[in-house]
Amino acid sequence: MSRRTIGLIVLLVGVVSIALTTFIVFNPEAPKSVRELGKYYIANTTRDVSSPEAVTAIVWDYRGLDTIYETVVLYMAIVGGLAISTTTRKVSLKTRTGLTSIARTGTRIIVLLIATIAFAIALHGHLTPGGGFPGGSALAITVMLIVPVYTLQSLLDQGVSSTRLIAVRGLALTALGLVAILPVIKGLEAVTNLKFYPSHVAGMLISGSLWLYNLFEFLAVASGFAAVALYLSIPEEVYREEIKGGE
Amino acid sequence: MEGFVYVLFIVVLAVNALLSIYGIVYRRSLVKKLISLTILSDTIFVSIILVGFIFKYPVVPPVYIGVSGEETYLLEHGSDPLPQALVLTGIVIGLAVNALIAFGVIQVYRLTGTTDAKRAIRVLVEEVMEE
Amino acid sequence: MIVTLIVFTVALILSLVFIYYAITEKDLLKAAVFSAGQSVSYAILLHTMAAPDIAMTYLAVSVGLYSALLVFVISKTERYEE
Amino acid sequence: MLVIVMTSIDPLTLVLAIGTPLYLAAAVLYSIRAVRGPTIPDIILAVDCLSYDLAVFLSAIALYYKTPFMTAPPIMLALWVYLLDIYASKYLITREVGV
Amino acid sequence: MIEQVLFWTGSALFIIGGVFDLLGSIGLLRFPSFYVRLHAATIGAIYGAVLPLIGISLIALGSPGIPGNYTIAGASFVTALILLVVAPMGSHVLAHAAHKSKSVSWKPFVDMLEEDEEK
Repeated sequence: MSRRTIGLIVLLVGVVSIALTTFIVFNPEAPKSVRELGKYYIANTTRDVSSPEAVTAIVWDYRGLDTIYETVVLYMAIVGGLAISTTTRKVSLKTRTGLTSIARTGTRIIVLLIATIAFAIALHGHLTPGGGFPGGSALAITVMLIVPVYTLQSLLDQGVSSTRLIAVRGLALTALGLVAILPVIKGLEAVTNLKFYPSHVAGMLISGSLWLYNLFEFLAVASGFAAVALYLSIPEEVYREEIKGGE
Repeated sequence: MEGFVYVLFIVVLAVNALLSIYGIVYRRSLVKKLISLTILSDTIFVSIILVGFIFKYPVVPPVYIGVSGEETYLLEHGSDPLPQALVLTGIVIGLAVNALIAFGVIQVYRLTGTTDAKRAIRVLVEEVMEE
Repeated sequence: MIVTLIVFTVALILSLVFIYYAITEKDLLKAAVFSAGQSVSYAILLHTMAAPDIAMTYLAVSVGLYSALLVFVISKTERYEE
Repeated sequence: MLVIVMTSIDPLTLVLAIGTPLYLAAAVLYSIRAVRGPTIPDIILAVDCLSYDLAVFLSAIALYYKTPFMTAPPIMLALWVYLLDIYASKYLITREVGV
Repeated sequence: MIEQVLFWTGSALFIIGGVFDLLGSIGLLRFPSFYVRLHAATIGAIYGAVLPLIGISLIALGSPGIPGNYTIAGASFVTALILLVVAPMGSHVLAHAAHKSKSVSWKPFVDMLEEDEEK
């Protein structure tokens, strides 16, 4: 046995023995009921926010301001990353290898399924678990899958460029901010929900601003991570030429 | 039995966090530091969710279906929504910050030709001294 | 309840093993794959703790986007740590 | 209705209690191959099998907790489990992922 | 009556799938080389994941006491279909990469694929 395996066995035995000693000596009780604050949120979410989903209600209504500022942090981090690795050269790749035709066909089916499920998760976020964050990350995975299987150049040929993605992202963030600020014109506080937005539209429950927030957050997260994927997949030769040309 | 698994949960999460802190501090490769950093943040997210979990048989997510008499059932058997809501944004923000760090690591490799933290600093210092 | 407790124990041990090998591995591509295994075992913990929102977000971010990001970083830098 | 479901002793728990140890034993054996595997394809193959195994497992837990809201995570896990395969293969073949 | 039949058929599929999964994992652990292990991995993926997922959807159809049991049944069936597409594709891509990059050491008597590609 190598030293790593012996270290792992020592670690496992140590962990189990520490847990056993603590359990025998102190005999702690596992928690059996939710704390009072959690019970408040569970009991009042349908009345306060008119959303059956307590988590989305907390994310976008009870603590909505918090989430909007975190979205700004997300925007800053992605813009900072893209600013570090920017290039002035136009990217065009001559060789396109891609993967085998079996992988291409399968990926076409899977990408369609991922896009469908991402939209379903994002637009149903106020009724079932899900929302803008998981849906947006799921949609970004389609771009992440297309890049190695069909190559970066095929995406660029289809018109999916990083400048356009960043534009979509900026528009989505602006819309998110507008949804947050719009109640001010009627003299209400920013990020108010049910006093300004209707809870039902055409007989369907949209839980006020929750549906809008989920939609715009979905677009913002998806386009941001897709832009990161496109920047990461630019071959290293482009940057090497840029550094050489600059000197 | 529940108590033992609860203690084991806490001990294993603590050991995971210690292992990843070892990776962040003592490993010299910047990519290994990045991997350890994500493992640390994931461990912290799981331990936050553990705060809101209750050790009962049917535990359900805090979502209403529309069945009669459901509110008492959810109050009795639902998990705590507050830690879940706090972690939900944190995961995505964590990925964005890690992407920023990844771009930084790639840029360091382009400038110095290495991802070893100490050697990269040495290369940069030598370049400054030559000028 | 007993099924939940068994699942917790096995998933915790799996996560500990994967994290130990991810931290001590010299080949960074192997470390990235072990990190993906750790993500899967944490995802089953989160799902069993009745947090499907978090499990979905975590699966999308950590199993999907994060492993792709790591392979990108490794392909643009070097594969072995000395 | 829910209270009636809770109080009756159902055969579902019995089936799951027989079935789950098999899957967990398989998961442990897969992870042994994952940590022992000499080359990268071996490790990725073992992690893939572990993920397929756990996709079954997540569905079984949704059935065990008797809630319809926990069915989306196994679908998502199954959808992009093979992303790591594609990235690692592309890296092994061409060293550069985007071309 | 039909519910009982569905429930017990699904349970049988679930437990048989567990046995197949265990067999596949033993094969993955015991077989000597990567290309042989692909065979065991296929057993673990198709018989050990697709079959029990169909079993779970049958169990959910056969137990009407669970709220939203049709959702569980449909989602499990969709997961089974997705795995049926994804698992062979992942193995194919991995085997292709292993053969192209020669990162797996093996001593075949004859390598037809390499001979074909050299032509």
